[in-house]
Amino acid sequence: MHPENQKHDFEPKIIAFVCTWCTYAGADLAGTSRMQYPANVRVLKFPCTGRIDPVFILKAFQQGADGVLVSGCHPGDCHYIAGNYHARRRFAAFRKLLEFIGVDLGRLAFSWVSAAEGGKWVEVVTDLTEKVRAMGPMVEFKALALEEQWSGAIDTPELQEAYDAI
Amino acid sequence: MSRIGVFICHCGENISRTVDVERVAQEVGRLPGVAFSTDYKYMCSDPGQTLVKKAIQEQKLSHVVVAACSPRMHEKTFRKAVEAAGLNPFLCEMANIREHCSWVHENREEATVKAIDIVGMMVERVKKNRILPTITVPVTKRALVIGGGIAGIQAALDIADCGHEVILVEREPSIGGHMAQLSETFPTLDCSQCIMTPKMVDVANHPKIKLYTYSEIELVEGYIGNFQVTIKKKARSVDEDKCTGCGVCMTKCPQKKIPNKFDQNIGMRTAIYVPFPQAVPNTPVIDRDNCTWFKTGKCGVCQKVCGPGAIDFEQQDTLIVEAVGAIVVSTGFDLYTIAEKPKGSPIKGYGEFGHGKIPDVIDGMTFERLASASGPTGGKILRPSDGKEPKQIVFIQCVGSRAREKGISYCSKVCCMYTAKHTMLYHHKVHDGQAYVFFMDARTPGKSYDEFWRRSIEEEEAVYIRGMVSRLYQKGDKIVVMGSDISVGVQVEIEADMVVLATAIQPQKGADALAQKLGISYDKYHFYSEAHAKLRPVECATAGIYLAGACQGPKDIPETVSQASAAAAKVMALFSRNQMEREPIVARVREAGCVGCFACKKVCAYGAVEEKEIRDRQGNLIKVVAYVNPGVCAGCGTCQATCPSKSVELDGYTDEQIIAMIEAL
Amino acid sequence: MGKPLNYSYYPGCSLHASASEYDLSTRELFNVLGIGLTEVPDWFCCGATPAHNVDELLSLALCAKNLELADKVEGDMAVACASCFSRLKTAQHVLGVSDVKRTQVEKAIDAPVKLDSNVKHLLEILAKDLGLERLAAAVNKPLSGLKVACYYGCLLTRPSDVPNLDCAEAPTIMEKVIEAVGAETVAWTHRLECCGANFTLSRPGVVIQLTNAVLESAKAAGADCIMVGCPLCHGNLDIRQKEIEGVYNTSYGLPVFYLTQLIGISVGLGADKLGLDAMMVNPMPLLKEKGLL
Amino acid sequence: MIKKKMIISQETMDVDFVRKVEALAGTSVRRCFQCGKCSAGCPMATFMEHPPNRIMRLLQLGQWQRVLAGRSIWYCVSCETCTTRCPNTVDLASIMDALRKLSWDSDGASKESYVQLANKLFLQNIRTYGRQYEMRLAAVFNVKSGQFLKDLMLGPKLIAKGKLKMFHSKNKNISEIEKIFTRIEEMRKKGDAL
Repeated sequence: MHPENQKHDFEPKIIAFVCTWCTYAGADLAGTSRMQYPANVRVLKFPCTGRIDPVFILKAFQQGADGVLVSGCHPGDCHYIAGNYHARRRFAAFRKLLEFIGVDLGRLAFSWVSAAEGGKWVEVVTDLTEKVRAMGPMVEFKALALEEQWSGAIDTPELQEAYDAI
Repeated sequence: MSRIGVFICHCGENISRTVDVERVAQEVGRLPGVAFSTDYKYMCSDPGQTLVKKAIQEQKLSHVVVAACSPRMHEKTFRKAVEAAGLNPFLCEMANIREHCSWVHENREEATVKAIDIVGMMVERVKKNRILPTITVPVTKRALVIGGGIAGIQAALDIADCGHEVILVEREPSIGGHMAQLSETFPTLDCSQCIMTPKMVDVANHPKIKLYTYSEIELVEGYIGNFQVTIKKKARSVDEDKCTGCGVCMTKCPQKKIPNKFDQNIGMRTAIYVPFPQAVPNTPVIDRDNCTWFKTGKCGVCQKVCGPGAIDFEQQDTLIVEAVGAIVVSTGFDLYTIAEKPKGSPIKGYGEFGHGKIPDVIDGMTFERLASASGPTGGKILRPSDGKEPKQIVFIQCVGSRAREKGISYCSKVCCMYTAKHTMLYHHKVHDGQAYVFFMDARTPGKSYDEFWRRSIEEEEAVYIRGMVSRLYQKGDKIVVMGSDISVGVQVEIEADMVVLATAIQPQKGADALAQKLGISYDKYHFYSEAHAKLRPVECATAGIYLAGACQGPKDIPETVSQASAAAAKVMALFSRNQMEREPIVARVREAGCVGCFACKKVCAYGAVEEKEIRDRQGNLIKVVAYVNPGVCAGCGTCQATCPSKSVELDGYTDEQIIAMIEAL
Repeated sequence: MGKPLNYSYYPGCSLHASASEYDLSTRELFNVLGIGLTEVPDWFCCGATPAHNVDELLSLALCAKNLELADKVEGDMAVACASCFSRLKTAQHVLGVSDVKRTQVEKAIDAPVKLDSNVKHLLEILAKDLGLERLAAAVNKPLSGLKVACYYGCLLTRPSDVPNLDCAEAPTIMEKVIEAVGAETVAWTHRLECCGANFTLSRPGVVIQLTNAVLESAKAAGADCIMVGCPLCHGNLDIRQKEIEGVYNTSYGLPVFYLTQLIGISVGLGADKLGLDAMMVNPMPLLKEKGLL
Repeated sequence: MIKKKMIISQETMDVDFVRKVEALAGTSVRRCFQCGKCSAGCPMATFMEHPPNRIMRLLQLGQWQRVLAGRSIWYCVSCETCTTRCPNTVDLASIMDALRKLSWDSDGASKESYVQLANKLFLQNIRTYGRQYEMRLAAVFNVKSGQFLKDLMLGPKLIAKGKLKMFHSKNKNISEIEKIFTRIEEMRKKGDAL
């Protein structure tokens, strides 16, 4: 059976941050080649992975994304010479941080997909979607957001004490 | 409050087949800020564009979102239309619901929901778009051509004939490229040298062409209209101004047994050499790896015999910077080799054909040198192993090409024709010999091409065998060819005297490294990518850089020449203007927030970030901040993601815009 | 000296019968070289060619079962027979790429499939794990003057991405190993051509024709003997040699050694420890002539 | 030999059969572009009525009856030369395995009998003994194939050399082999495996 036609209980929300020169073009190629992949992904286009601020990833998780994909040109192929190298370094550090705050790193994928790799785009998107589907919804940040709302008031003596001490 | 207009395209049925476009228009129409929303069969058509323009005027729209194909396809089209209606073009965005939605999903419900999301994202984004003024830059009317084969020569001559200066850079000591190596050319069998060398001389004599041979591109900076190119001129060890090209040095050089690459290593040359007699320039080069002087410090015969005193052992590599407005890349091809490949290379050699260790198994280019009147055998077909004339010769097509097992799946396009030519040349030269060709199918589209192939069979008596060869091995002084004839359905064995392999055409070695210097993209084989396969076949996606010849994909001579002239025409169109507009996607610094840490400067690959002093009225220095030169900035945005105080912003991709999109989900 | 080498040893069915000299010489040689071999307890037949020929699932299940059994013994898996080696490697390859087949096999053997163990042919152990230098150091009777035709046959190297022993079209591992113990090797055309393998039972006529071509090529190249790493190749080249000579009215007289027998001679093992008497083409005259026994 | 005309239509091209072959072999049939390199290097091609490339062609056309009726698939010796050299990375050796299996299942589709008999006996031996019992294999094969005198002279020599064992010891864990066989049979009965 075609994976598209299968019904699932949980449809994860996947956000993809891609560069315009390689991965966006690769995703276009998947389209012109009429390849098929799960409809869960929403693509945001950037000039270069170098432009992608880790804050965007946090923001995406906060907005209810269950998985985030960051994809750009292969190392050495950056349209802007070296943007993807800077991105790679930045995200290597960022992953550690995410791990530290307790986000399952399986929800965050990095890949290199060139303009010629429509098939790889399909593979990467399908893999991440299925992986995240198996992991279930992302609850960590949603809970945090909720907590954020009601903890606005200082309603315990301990908190008041801590607040005064600052 | 913004008044956004949303235009949903059916793209014939390409989108509407899987996406319920009417529902998308309805739902998006309800979003805050959307004043108008509609769908239409072909939004990019003239009536479609008119619809957009009319809506902008009648509905007093402030922003536009067109939901259709990829922005890579039609963003320019719609931004132009929006501009014509009086809006700033950067207030128009495209939502890609074709390549990223209707074409990749089958389920109508899912695709429609996704399309609504995509359009919704773009609606939120466009609200935050700002008016961006176009940036104009001056155009330097000089062109750089990289690679001096027939493609580069043609492009250089065309541009120069139009009155513009051209800088032609060639890696080898002479221009001419592979075409200079060929014996005769299909389908007319005219001699390659006879048609090639006059053009080479034209290049040398053209007042508008500056020729750098034995030189390579070191660095490319800048952008369309304003490139700075650093060229490394390798030490020739011969002063080009003094040398008269008399050639005495070469006759006296004691090192005479160096395999000549131009002759596919079957002919020999001296250590001081020109690759072939008709070389342009006719100035020799000293091959320092093989020269006795450079190896031992003794000899110097060439220096002693050189009348004008042109030999200069002390010469160094020099770097030259040239300013150009456009670049034509014409670096050509290289031949696949059946030899074992180094570990890590995706391309495998042919162990079943002996990994290049059977001496009389040669490639097509080597056969060209054997057949060439100016080649190492004077045009006689002789075996490299023992110099005997082969009486049974086997040609094998598609070696490397169309072999995904070896790492190459494309067709090399020219082999069918040149092998047919080889059988003819062989038949003309060895009257009592027999040529056999193992092939899968003959690909001969082109004017007079199929007739040429048929002639090789019907008149020149080549025996074509439909089927591939499994293995070649040496048995005595014969080469056993284990093949099959699939038309008959039997195995075929031929004891051949010589085997010629039509090996695949690949991009030049180092094509990827050059592409990285130029900032142009290439495919997995390292062929350079054109901006659009059909409509922009000679332009790179990087503005101001054009492609000609086999560096973009396998091509024969007529096609290469056509593309070279086309690339030249593109360059001339660019040079017809004094100023040109460029996309205003550049970074800007918010000076109030900048603390002058210059992290942005460190990550900028273009050197676009400068230091700017801010002084008070008395002239006292307040602080030093970053400044982005909009002429140099390429718009990658790495600086913005790096800036710790969020004081630099990339126009068109601001944090505000991105966050708006994420929040729309 | 590096760390001690220890392997789980999978001899395969032939080594317990028609190729018993291969088994004997392997154990003796490895003993001399200080390489530990522990036989996989209660190993089963790998299914060989007949199983995968008509029932891939059975073939994969048998191999998976053996891999599971071998897992209980410490060390990588040492395999002597080229056919067993090929089957085990193929099973690892197929079960690694196909989830469907892996699930089926797990049901069939009622156990999880273990794919991480290293399956190694004896050649690999000698050439890479022990290393040619250490092998050469163990030699006390170099095979000088002995011209060996190394016969790879089919299954040691093919297809390219499965056994990963050496290049499928231009392998050198056998030559390197036997040159390390002092022998000469000959360049010949049929070292990778098929001998007919298990058709020896069902279609001996085919085997005679194919094996003859192999023997003819080795002889033409001036070889004194042939070296193999596969009991099936050995069976066809050695046991059927006399018959082939009769059919083609010729004489080859080429002794066919297992690699462990030849290397065994070079480290000073005697004929009785190498099972030389089990060979159908008598190697004694050749070995005496070369001063090796 | 009379060759029947091939009537090609969606009905006569059995796509399901081809899909089954592809599933078993884990390789694509359509990928073959008929270069004939497999046939050129096949050691057994001269014994086959359809050379390997033609087997692929017939499969592409869904004409499995023509493939299975012949002896070609049973003359494949699994040397893997075709798979190794195929420019399109078609695993033809595995396709041959799949075809033999499907022929085997359809019971006697091919006229070839010796190879099938040898295979059958070989597998029976594994089921009974856990390991191969060469003496019994050869003897039973000769009896069943009616070639009582085949390799008659060879047998005693081999026994003398210790190459044929008269007796064979069973594995201690022999029940496990039987379980593997029955589990596979059950899976097939339930349709969980091809």
